[in-house]
Amino acid sequence: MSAQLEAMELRSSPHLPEKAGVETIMFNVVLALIPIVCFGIFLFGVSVIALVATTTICCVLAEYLVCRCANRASTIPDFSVVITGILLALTLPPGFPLWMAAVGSLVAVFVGKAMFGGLGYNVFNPALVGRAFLQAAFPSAITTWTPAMSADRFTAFIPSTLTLPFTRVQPMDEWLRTASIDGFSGATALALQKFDGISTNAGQLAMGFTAGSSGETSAVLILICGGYLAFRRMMDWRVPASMLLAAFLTSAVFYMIDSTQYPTPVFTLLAGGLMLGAVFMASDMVASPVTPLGVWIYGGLMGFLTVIIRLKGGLPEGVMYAILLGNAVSPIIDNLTQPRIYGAKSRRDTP
Amino acid sequence: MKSDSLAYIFLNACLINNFVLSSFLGICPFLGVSGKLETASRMGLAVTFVMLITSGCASAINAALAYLGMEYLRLICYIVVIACAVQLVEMIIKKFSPALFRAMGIYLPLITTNCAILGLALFQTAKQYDFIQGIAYALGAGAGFSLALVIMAGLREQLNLADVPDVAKGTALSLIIAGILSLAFMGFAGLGG
Amino acid sequence: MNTASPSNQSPTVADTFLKGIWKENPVFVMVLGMCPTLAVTNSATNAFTMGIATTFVLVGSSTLISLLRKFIPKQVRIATYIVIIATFVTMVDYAIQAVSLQLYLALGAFIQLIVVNCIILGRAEAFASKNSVFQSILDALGMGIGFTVALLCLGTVRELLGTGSLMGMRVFGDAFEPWGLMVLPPGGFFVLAGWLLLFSWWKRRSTTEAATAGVAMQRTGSHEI
Amino acid sequence: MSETNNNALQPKSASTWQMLVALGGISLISGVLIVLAYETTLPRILMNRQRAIEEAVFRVLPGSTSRATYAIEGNAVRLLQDATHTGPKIYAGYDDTGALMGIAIEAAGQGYQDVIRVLYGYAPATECSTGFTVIESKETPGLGDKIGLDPRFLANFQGLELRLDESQRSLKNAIVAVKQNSKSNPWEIDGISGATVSSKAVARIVNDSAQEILPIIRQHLRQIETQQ
Repeated sequence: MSAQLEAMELRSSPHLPEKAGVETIMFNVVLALIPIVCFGIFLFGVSVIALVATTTICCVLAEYLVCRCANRASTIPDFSVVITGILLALTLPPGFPLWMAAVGSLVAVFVGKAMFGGLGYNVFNPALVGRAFLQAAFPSAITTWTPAMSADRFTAFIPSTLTLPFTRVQPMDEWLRTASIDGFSGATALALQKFDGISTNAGQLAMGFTAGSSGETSAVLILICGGYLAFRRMMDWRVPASMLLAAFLTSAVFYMIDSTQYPTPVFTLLAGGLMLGAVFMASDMVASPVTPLGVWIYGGLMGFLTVIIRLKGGLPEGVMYAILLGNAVSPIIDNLTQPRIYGAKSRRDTP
Repeated sequence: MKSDSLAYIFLNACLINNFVLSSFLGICPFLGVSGKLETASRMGLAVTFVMLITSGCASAINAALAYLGMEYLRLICYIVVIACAVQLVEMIIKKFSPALFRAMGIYLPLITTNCAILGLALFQTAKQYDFIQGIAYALGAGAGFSLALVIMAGLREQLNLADVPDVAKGTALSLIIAGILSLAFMGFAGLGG
Repeated sequence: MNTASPSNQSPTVADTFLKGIWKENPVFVMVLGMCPTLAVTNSATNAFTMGIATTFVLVGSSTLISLLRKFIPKQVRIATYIVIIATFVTMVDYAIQAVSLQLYLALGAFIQLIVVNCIILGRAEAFASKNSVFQSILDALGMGIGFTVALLCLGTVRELLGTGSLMGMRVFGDAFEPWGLMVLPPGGFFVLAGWLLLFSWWKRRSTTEAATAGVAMQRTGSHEI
Repeated sequence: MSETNNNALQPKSASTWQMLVALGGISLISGVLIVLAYETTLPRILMNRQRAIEEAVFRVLPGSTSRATYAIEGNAVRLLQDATHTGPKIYAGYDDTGALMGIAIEAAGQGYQDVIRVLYGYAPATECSTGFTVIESKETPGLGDKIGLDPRFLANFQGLELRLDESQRSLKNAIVAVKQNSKSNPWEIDGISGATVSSKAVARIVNDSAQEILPIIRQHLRQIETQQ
């Protein structure tokens, strides 16, 4: 408290309600992510600890290097790069080889962030740039899922985790067979639904005891953590709200067309990375539009694209691509929804 | 969806195998004319327009050359027809719609050496599309080109204010954005399959 | 683009030849001919073939245009250049089909797309139409080799990382996990961006070094492009 | 371009006659060069194409040493003399004694990224497939492209059942792709884990083509056996 008082300064009007500084917001985001990380560790064991540690450390190191080379003051204390690291880990499969995760972290920070001029200018969500890179580079490793709650998860790594750099991941069929317990198969709920027509019940999905990325499985926990941020006004609640709403409605339309082939709207909301993406990644302030109408269009578009890619595309999951595409068109949305300045002619008339 | 249905041909050229981001056609204007939204959208319009004409002409030329058994003249015919078409379009627009000419006039001559146009004609021949399919393909390619160009322009306008590192300024940054867009467009793979 | 050297000497033979490889490299410095640069560099073999094909078209069309430069009226020169270029491209197209069908299928329509490669029309307009046959051939050869080298730079990196082999031969052994991304379209964009970054960083470093050494260095003009 | 306009304004502009001569001359030179190149390379190009087709056909029809090409026209087959025909084709493979070893069938269909074109062999004697090769595909490197590279996947097509039902109009059992390591029937294709879409696409392509072409082939088997 005293630190805050010391930092107080006198300003001339207008006196707007004070907005929290970047560091405070980012620190709270990290706080909100901690329960999700802990749940991931509880589900998948020590491999997730190693994964989160690897991505976070690599991201911080990369940021340090960038600041060194550019002769800038260190931007590590603003926590944004830590968030990038944690988010990247949460979107990766639990047994993802650590060296690949390290490559993804470097890409996220160098390509996704530093090239655009660092925090405040990253037009794409850096963690998702890293993940999209990994998805294209190592398509097989990033779609190898491991069952949750395996018996020896706290005593042994998932075998693929410790793969040596630049070498192929050894087949894990044997390990998978011994590790899976009744009801916990290695495939994600989305893949089961899409390729085998097996539905997972909503309660299980909401709680998150399913296979999937390290931190995407528990919809309820993510909602609670996101709710905390929204409540403290550290996140624009309209982005996740519009994205989830659009996903729900699009999915409902498909479900009404053919209820045997397409999943229920509730399944769409709870399964896969939609919740994590909507709450923690789509809401990235830099990459979102600024106008209120724009924010709704932006969220709606991402929700719609997610469902379209999931149901009509080749991949079972489309949240990552939907958010990147949303990021890409957000300047255009901004441009189209810009309110007319009072007294000015419409933009088209001005040469 | 069947792979030769019109809707699929359109989707394929526009999103799944986007002309710019996945077939690398029309990279030069994509990097060069994508600084501003206004110019980018006009360029997109002009290219789509010329693509439609080229596609129709290419179908006709191909049929004629196949009839005469002179396929070896195909490339020369295509390029000459494209050059003429561009010139013709320019003149027609100038005559009948000065407003439209002002909007896209200066971009028209540039289109002759835009490889997306010749690429469209060649790809359409290789895929053995008929006239109607060719038109759908041209519309898709034009829409895909415009989409990529407009997205790029939007991002670059926003980045004008950004504190981009000196080494990355210019083409390198544009290429990186293109790479990320290309990654994002990979999400459309398998769409409608 | 100012091609004249700062001192008022006429460019030497070596200058004409070498400028395309380094100082005015069509890909890394002038950023021309991006379509083939990105599209066919998913393997070193493809990149090399494309480079050679382009060099042939460059040399052929430059020679012919330079020979005929006195007879071609200004008004129709672009049209004649395009026809000449298209002729040589058609020839190359058939030559590659005759040499290896596999190679031809791998390069696809991009061989025919050499027609609209701005490097070729650019050299015809900027150099061959104004200089002697010998000079034009030298210039075209230099540019062609510069283009080939640039394509090889990209192709090597993409093939090495993307498949773990070089020119079809395995380099990294069987346990290597290939980075599929590198042979996909995004890989092309990223690797080219990487090379451009490297070039601009190197150029910057040498400029600052020269500046600190007190030597007035002429800026090469690449920053404006 | 602007230079052209400037020059046009100058008094010393070329006459129409001069321009026509220049354009005509260039066209003449071009024509000669192109025809020259075309004529010299044509034999080799045809030979290369021939060899590529033969290689693929012999790969999917082991044991065959010569081939004949047939066009499928409606419900009939016609022996082709040259390879320039563009419609649907099948290739019959024969061994040294001239006995029919099998028929290679070209098929195409939508894959994950773009159209996949394949060639598969069909042995009429055993009503099984004898081999499979991918002619053209843009599937994901390292994942979907395994349909043409993975020996375990290719082994599926050694003895894949392509039996027609009693009516001789469609397959008795449709070809389907199943999960990796869960093949239990001779008409199932053991898929590639992680590349579900590509595996299923191959199964669909082969199935669609077999349903359509095999009844026609069975009808004209005598004709193909005797190379007519």
